[in-house]
Amino acid sequence: MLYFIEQSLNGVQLGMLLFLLAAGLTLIFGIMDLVNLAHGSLYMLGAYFAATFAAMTGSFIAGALLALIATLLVGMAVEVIAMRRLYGRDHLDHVLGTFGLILFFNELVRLIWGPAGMTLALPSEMLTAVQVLPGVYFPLYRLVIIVSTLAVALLLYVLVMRTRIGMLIRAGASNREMVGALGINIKLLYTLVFGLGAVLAGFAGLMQAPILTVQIGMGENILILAFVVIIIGGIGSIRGAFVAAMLVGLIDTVGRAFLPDLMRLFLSANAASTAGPAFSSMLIYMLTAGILVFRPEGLFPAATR
Amino acid sequence: MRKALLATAALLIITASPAMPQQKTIKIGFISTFSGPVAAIGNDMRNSFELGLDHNGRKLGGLPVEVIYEDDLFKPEVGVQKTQKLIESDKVDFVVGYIWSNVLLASLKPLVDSQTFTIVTNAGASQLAGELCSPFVFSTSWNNDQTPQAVGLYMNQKGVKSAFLIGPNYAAGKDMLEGVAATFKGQIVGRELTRWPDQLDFSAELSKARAAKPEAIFAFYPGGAGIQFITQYVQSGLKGQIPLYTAFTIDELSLPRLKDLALGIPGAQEWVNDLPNEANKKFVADYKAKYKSSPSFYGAQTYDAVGLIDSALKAVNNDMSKKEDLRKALEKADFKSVRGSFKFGPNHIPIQNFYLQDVVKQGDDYVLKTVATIVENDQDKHFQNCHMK
Amino acid sequence: MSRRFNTLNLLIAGVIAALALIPVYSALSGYPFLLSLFTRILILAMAAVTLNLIMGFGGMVSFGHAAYLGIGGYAVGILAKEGFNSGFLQWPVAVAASALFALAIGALSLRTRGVYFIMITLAFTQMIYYVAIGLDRYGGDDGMTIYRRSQFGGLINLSNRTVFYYLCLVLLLGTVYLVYRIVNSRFGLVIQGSRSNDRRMRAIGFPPYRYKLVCFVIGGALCGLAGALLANHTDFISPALMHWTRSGDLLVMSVLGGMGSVFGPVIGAVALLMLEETLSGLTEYWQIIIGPLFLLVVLFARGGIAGMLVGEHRG
Amino acid sequence: MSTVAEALLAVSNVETCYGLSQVLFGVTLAVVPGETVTLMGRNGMGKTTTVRSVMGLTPAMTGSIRFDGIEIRELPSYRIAKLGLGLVPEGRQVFPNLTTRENLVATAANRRNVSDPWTLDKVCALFPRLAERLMSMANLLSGGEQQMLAIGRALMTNPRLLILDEATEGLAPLIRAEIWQCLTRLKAAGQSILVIDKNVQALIDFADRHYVIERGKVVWTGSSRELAAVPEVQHRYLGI
Repeated sequence: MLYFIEQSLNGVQLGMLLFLLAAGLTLIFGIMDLVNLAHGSLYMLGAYFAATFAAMTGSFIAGALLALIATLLVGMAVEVIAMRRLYGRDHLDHVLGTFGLILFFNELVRLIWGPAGMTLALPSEMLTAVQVLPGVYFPLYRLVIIVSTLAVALLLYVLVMRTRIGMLIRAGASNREMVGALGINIKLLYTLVFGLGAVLAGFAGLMQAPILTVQIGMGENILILAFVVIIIGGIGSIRGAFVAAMLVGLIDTVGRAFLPDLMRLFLSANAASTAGPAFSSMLIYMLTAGILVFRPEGLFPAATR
Repeated sequence: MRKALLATAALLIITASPAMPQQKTIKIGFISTFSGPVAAIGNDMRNSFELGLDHNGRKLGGLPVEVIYEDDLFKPEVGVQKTQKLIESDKVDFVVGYIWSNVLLASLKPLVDSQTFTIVTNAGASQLAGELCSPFVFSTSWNNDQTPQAVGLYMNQKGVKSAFLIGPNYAAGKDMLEGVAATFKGQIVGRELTRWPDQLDFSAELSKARAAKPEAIFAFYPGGAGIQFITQYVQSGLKGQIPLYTAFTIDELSLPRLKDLALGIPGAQEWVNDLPNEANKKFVADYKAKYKSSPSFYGAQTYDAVGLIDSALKAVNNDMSKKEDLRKALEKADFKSVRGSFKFGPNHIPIQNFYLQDVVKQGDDYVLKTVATIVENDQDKHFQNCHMK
Repeated sequence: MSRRFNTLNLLIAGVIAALALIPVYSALSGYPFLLSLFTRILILAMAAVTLNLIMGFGGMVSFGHAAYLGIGGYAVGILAKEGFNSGFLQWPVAVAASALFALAIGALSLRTRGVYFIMITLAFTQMIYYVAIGLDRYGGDDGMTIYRRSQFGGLINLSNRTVFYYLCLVLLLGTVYLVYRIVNSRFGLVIQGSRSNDRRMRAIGFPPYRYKLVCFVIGGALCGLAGALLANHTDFISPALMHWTRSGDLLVMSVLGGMGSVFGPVIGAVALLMLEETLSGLTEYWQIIIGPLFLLVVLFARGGIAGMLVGEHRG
Repeated sequence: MSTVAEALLAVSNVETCYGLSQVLFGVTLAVVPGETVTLMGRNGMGKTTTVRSVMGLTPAMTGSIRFDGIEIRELPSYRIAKLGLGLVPEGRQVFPNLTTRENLVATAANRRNVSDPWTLDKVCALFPRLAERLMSMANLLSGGEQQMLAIGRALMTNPRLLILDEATEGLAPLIRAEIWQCLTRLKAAGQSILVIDKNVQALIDFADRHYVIERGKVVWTGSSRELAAVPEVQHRYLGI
């Protein structure tokens, strides 16, 4: 039983990471109706910036903060240079345009940081496990990820629901022209929203950096999962993204932990270890297909459109 | 009208690249991984190969050498594409390299079909030692399960009663876990294969290992993945509770980044930097002088490939067309290996000793030391199913 | 009107002539790699043409068309591993399996609209991608070598590179002609009609869902054949055949070539893959150029290369 | 016709097209500070297009639009609004996914720090029905309430010129009367207003001057008294 709790905590941690990515994606998609495949590249850049600045300043926290600022600037630059011309175009153009950006960013990172990839060393005090419950050990750093992501989720909720910027963002989503006619520079607002999306992706990247190596193309696999999350959750709905992220995180991790044992009953050890993780990944896509068939607009279809 | 002719003409120009000039050099195609978390391995192999050529006056069999390095990006489908390019487009005389068993297996057909002499300097796929052995393919490394078998023997010597095995889910990973299971006398309480190469988060597997309460854990994770595994092994607090045994995970490349995390984790290897023979002393000393870091077994195996090719070319005085004589010369392998004595089995896989290595802290840097010889003149157990006797 | 069509038809004739001459040219220049490069271009062009049938004419943006390349390839690979090397069995199975998969996911996906359709096709392809990774017997993530190409009982010897090249060329032109006939048939007109105005089509009595599904299945099945060819060409299959970035490449070829014309994607495939080959020869960082190029194509070359030549752009 | 110089808003022979079809063929009108002016005409004559051109939503091709002496024809709509033009658009267009209070507060501003700016309380005083509905989502409000909200939202930007496009369109007579009453109070407070509407009688009692537009051109202009004296103009151009 304790083992199940430990695995569910791992699932929650993956869910948190997915939420960070999905929140950025669904915010940008909900507001600007823009499919941004390059969101994974911003995740990668966040990790690279954090690794570089942490090495420079010698402190994890300073590295993280500088990384967030750098990712914000890159995000806004990308919006002004490339994304702004894509508004109003159909989604195929978005997919292709941002697909090109992925190739560009991967190669740019290789040019600047070289092919080998980097590591982001954790401060030594993080290198311990915490006894969350009697007999249940959980790495301290992963708790930090869960807690900090919850904080970000709260911050995001307050920003969108309680502040004027949040009101303008939601208003812009439903009637962009009218917000302009009331004296708000909607173009600038969109740049800020895109920058916010980039920061969320960068934050997810730098939080994940110490657990995975920072390498080119690290954003692409997780990007597909993030898209799955916003589709299940309902595009444009941050609440939906949170629920769906938890769902996907738990299914993937618990699936990866228990399916191989389950399959070992009727498959050889090796075959089970191969089929197990593959099947748990498939589970997520079956879930997606299943939900879309019955709820073509996701669980919490955004009310705005 | 004008635009259409222009487009067709452009099409033909692109394809009109010049025909290959035939000048007398030895062309070597080198396939390894130079990107991602395992790039350090590829770079170590390239450095050692270049060092070997320097020691040989940039010549093989007396002829100038041209080396074409290709990055397999860690993926079998890219490896096979680059292999085909080296054979058909660059028309190389030898292909050297291959870190990963899955990339090697994918590239075997084009290599054997084109009868290109290949020196595998790391990948030890069991199929290469067994049914897929070929007169044109030689290995200067080992077969995947020889090293873990040595670790299994060592765990028996230490009186370990039960073990939990963890490894990456690709050809070498499965071979490694098979290897330990073959020689380990105790009970295997768990066996986990993780998704390779993208899964570097082992929290689920480590929790499962803790739950199984084994007396020891065996793990195999090469390159950057090894650093991740050991970091997370320490992070989860398992280090004090359950001892860890490894193969190909702690080496001169990962040690500088693992530092004291690696202390007290033994491993087995067919080459360690302090082997007492002349060739090895020169290799290690010159490598440190030139590259300011110490070589790993990946490098040592690649350095030997230079000596092997040079000795064979001299025996047939560079006549690449005499394939049969070149094969016999390569099989004789009369060159000074950094491992001391070096001889091939009938399936072109080396027969060699395996040593126990441990991490020792000298001053403020960490070094791998030979502690004991686990097994001598060990031969892989697949050579019977190879058609070459 | 005639001047513009003349340009595009001339380019098509020029491209076909050039493709026909490649083996001769490659033999003369002693540069065999060229033959295998262009064989791959022909096969991927065929896949792009089948995608264009679904996307360019059917209006269904499938972000998972590489699934059929994978299914076709694995059909050949699995049958070869189990000892069935006859092409007469492998290729029909490849086409049938792709058609079945297309029917299954098409029936479900066509219930969604717009970006949800793009995402659900992506999700289904990721699903079959992980199935391939899970197939431990057929190499799982490491892929599997095919030791004997499809045998056609002495009729066609696929191991002969030139014969295989011309077979691919014939099949490509056959596919283009088939798609051309479909698009201009009554069925094709209904498909194009429902692309622009779904409601209007329903109003005059055509069930667009069923027409679109049939079109989706035809596209998938034909692409399965391209998958079988690809497996024979590379003598190796791996889940990477259907990685989502492969689907992205097919999308680019279709749009770059020009979705408005049946032959457009062939031009797109030749242009993209030639560009990749020459650029990667010049610099290791060639993707820094190709990436932004996709963006520029999307922003400015509305009709793709074919569109520009026909002057659709200037129209 | 007041001289153009001290006019708050001066539109002179403006032409606007939607794509290839031209709608305005040289519209000229002016509003003097503190004055209430109407723009009347049958449907499709270019009333809303004139408003959209003034607000920069559908930029005019030629002609000049000056506000407080500044040429605004080429400016983006947010810069025009910032100068002090408050738009109550046709169809109200409140933000459905925001609460009533959020609709009012989101775009509120006091750019010219007017001494006694519009506040939430002042708007609620003007429109008591809004006071009870502050917390409910805007899409749950009735047509009349949404109209009041749209007017309140524009007022919260403290505009120098309030533009109302079909402000009483489709409302019940009782609600319509309430709206006119509020507008009259605004006029009394010195707010300059440009009203686009159809019920001529209400406009005659309420506004100072009128423009009548026919097929994209101003065909008649004059004071309320003069308009009352020319029923044939009302009949021919306004279909009464």
